[in-house]
Amino acid sequence: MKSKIDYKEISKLIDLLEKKNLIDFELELEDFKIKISREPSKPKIREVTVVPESIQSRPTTPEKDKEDTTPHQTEDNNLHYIISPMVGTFYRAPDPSSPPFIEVGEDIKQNQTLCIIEAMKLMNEIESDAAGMVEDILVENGEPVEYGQKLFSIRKT
Amino acid sequence: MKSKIDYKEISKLIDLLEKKNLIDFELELEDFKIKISREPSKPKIREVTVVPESIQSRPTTPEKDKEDTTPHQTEDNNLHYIISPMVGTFYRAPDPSSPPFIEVGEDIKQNQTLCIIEAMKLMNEIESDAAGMVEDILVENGEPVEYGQKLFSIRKT
Amino acid sequence: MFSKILIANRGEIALRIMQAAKELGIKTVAVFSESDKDSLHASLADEKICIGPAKASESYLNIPNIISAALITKTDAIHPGYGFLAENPRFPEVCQQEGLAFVGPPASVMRIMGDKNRARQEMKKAKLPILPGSDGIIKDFSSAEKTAKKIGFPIILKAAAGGGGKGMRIVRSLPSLENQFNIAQNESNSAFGNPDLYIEKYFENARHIEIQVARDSKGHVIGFAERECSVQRKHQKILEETPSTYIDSKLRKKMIKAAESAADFIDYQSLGTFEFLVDRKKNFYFMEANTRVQVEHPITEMVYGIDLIKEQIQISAGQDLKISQGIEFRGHSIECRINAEDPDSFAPSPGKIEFLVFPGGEGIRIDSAAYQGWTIPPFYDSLIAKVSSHAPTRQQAIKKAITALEMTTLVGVKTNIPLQLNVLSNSDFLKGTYDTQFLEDLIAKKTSS
Amino acid sequence: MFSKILIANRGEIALRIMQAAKELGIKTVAVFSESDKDSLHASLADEKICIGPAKASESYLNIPNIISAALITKTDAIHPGYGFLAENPRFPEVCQQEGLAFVGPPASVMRIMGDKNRARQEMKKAKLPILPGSDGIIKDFSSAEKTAKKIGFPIILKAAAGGGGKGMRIVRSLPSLENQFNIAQNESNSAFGNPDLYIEKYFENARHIEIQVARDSKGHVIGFAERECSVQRKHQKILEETPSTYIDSKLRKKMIKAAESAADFIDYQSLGTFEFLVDRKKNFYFMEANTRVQVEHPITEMVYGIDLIKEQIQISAGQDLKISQGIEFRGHSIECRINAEDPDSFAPSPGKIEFLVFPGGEGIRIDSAAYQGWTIPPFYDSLIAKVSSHAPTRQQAIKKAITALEMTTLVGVKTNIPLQLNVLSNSDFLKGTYDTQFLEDLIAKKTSS
Repeated sequence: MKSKIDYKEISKLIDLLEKKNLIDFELELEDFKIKISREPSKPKIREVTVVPESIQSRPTTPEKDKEDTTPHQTEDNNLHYIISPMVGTFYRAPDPSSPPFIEVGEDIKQNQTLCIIEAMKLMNEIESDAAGMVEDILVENGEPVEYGQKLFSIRKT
Repeated sequence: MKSKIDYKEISKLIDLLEKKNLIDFELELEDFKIKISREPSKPKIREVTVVPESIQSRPTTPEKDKEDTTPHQTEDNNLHYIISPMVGTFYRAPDPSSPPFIEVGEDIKQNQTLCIIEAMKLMNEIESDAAGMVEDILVENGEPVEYGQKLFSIRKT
Repeated sequence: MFSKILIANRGEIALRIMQAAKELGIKTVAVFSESDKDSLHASLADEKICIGPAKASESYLNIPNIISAALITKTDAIHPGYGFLAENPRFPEVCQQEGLAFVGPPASVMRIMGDKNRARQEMKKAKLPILPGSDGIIKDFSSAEKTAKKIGFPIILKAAAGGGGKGMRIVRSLPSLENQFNIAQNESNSAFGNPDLYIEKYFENARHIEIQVARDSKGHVIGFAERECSVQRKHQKILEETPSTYIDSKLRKKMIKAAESAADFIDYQSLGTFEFLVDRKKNFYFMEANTRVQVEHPITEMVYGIDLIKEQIQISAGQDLKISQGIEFRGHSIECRINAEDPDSFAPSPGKIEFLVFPGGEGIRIDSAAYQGWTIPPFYDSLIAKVSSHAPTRQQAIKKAITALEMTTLVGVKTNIPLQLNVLSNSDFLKGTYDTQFLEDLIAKKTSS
Repeated sequence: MFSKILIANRGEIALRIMQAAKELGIKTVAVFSESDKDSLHASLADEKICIGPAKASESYLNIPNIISAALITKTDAIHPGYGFLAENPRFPEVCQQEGLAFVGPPASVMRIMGDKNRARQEMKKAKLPILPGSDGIIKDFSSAEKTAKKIGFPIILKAAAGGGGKGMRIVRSLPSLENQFNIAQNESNSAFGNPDLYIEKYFENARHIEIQVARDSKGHVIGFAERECSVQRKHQKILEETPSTYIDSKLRKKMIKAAESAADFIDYQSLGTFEFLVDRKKNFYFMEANTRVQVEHPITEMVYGIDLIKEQIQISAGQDLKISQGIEFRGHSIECRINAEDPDSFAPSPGKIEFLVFPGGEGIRIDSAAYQGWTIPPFYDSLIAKVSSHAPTRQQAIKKAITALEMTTLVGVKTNIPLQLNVLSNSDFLKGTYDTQFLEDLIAKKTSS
């Protein structure tokens, strides 16, 4: 690699492509060959939405309002969701006679137990993967949860 | 990167492409090779084309190059197309021994007979719906034409 | 055999004919109107020719352009499908003049059967039972009155040139006859350019049953088990099944025999269908014959495991019928016509199909030219798909049809799927005790409730 | 009958099971991985539960999450489909512990048949002819050598825990045996966690023929006409047909009888398939049994006009077999598996389906969970559709399959449709004179030319 890359030159070329709205560009000179491909400008947002929208107009699982099954999708950077790592039944307390592990407004530490998910008769303690304040509890006690479902929202401190 | 890129030259080329509404362009000279692809201007085309493009990758009618069956679609306001009002066989002359009705470069009047289309053994004279100069004859003598096919381009005067 | 065939139609039937032709090794030419340039039938054919603007009268009904398309593509045969030119005797006549084979019966037979009154007289000669009615065309009110009194009310006025319910009027008593007679004459005249009417006895609780026949040029003939077509709205079928719950095997044999004899009598050569009315005493009466493939042919194909369109093409090419007498049907089949229409108002619902998934799996057949991203043009009929089911029993075939419709996803246009599901889960339908009045009653009940 | 069933699978088979369940009036629960959240099987079910991330081992193979999903949705039965957990005896065991019905044979039978060597010994007791080979597991090279010398080369090394061609090695002569033996042991160990191998005689020009059986808890059993599965690449079937051109009715009866007796012997209760090798002298040998529904079940359904999945569910619910002995098959059926893969390199081709139109019409069946706009995830197998044809004769069924594939439009991913068309138009295939070597030869020829 003797030849130095001339970034200034290439930048200029790309600017031109952008300005002129080109998709593909190839130039071959004696000792030099360049090929640039740009993504076509405004993409196919419309096309993409057609599918999920229409499919999701179908009956979905009755037990919960969970239009959003994708986990870590937050707009608010300080808001953190605890998601279910398994399928099972959600319990807020270790047994019916005990108080819940946590309540809304409570401050919690990392690795603190937040709830139990019962799966195949096994009681699985779910711990927090963040410290902060419990902003909301998103599932009712005794309700079924699926993998990836949001259980709590935590306001990180 | 010894060779200098001649931006002025390239810019000029791109402007030409834009003006002429070209999508792909390739040029190869002795010591120089260039290939440019532009994004088609009108936005919706990509979405719409998904369908026809894919469908049209299928075998189409062998007899003619007629990617454009929509009639009055012109960019150039002075360029007018005479389209076929029927399905049949295109003849440039009233009979094999006669000279063609018109030639490229000839000035024609409105309602002047331009060609004959034979359909079910009937000879149908096709008249011009505009006055001007015949810029191009788009179908070969004796070739089949479909409804809406462009027959002549006329430079309106 | 033909080497190239032009399909003078569009939509699902154009694709169905294309399938049959391709399987027979025949090249296909599609014709299309300007509004159909992105249609599947045009894209899947070996060649395609634009034959005119959107308006059917200038494209799919344009005989010169279609014939020219056949000539310039060096086609040797034309298949008309159903609708459009399929029952216009002028079309096979012109084909013959131009040396093109026509996939259908000879023009002469089509001409007789196309005149509904004449067909009635002809079938009477063929010893088919016909409905009590007029002996010929009724020219004026006084003759109408005489005939009506003779056969007794209710009666039905029908256009001799008729089809699709146009010019058809049910009259229940004498006082309304004159008015209805005039309306029917006018309607017939404006629809067909011919005011000729004839009169038939009208049966309130009858069944609309048809017998499919196929007959070749050597006179081999076969009639198939009946198709039950009583689920109708305004004389338009929307769901068909075979066999009918109403027809026992003895009556079935009798009706098949009658249809086969009638086909022999007129030297019929092609696929054809004899439509009968079956009354409450299980008497059957000839109503009319259809000299082309029917929309509902798939259910016969499903229970017999045969390909009627291939047979039809082979017969036109002078070949013998390939299906042998003695073939038995197996199980039960139902066809649901999916129309792009409002399920309540029945207004057509053209538009863009934003999302489309058809059902598949065991015993399900789809006939459709629709695709996701396609814009249904408003110029033609609203049929966008036929979803047909086949199972060992009627009950299973019904469940299969329901499941298939429930697993159909169609977004962008309204369809009659809710109405079809309504029919399929109706207790009278399930019992099989329905007649030609059934669907109108069902709709009326739903609207009033 | 069950009131709710969980379908522990994805793709076309999940939809096929859903169809059967819905027709039986059973509610369905779909399970899906995060990468399948826009999948058709999830959207069309009555309920759906996300059971894990994309990786199959954490979702579709995750027994605790699937069982939990069944429990929280108050499901009473689980259908495993094929692949994933379908042949893992642990799965029916856990189902039983949790009080869930399993749509398949008992765990004990599955355990015997899952151990390919044990199955071989068991089927020998059942008087099925088995391939000459080792009496049990071959632990080391010297025993392998002894067995190989006894039965003669070529031989095939097979993994006892095997499936899908893993740990399978053809050895043609003694010098290469030791090396191949070690490779096969290692492959088997890494694929199944079990290095156990056994040896069978290898037949070069044999046919891979299988017999579908269904047997209920009362011991009613029925075996169906053979499926010809010799069109394979690397032991993966890509096209199947029924009946086989190679099997006459006498041999068919014999093979069906043998399979039925074997099912009786092990008190089999469900759908199952016995795979045989048929040599050039038309001797048949048991190879293995599949204790679940096969990918290629549609062709048997098409020629018999039956619904095997409904039968399978009914048997698991303790009902009697509904199909009666004496049912006859009609015509010929072919299934083409459409894979998203490069037709030349066979590399998987996941990606977005930009445009999709399946063929329809007479004698065509589609099994698919693909839709336009769907992105095929790269995590699972590449099967995107099964296109099956049915016609009165083999020749017609082939034409029908070719036409259907030609009328399929799929844009966005590469598929093996060109390869399928290549097979369907090959002269050896048309003559029906092909064996398990056929496809490899065809590919080799194409690559070299």
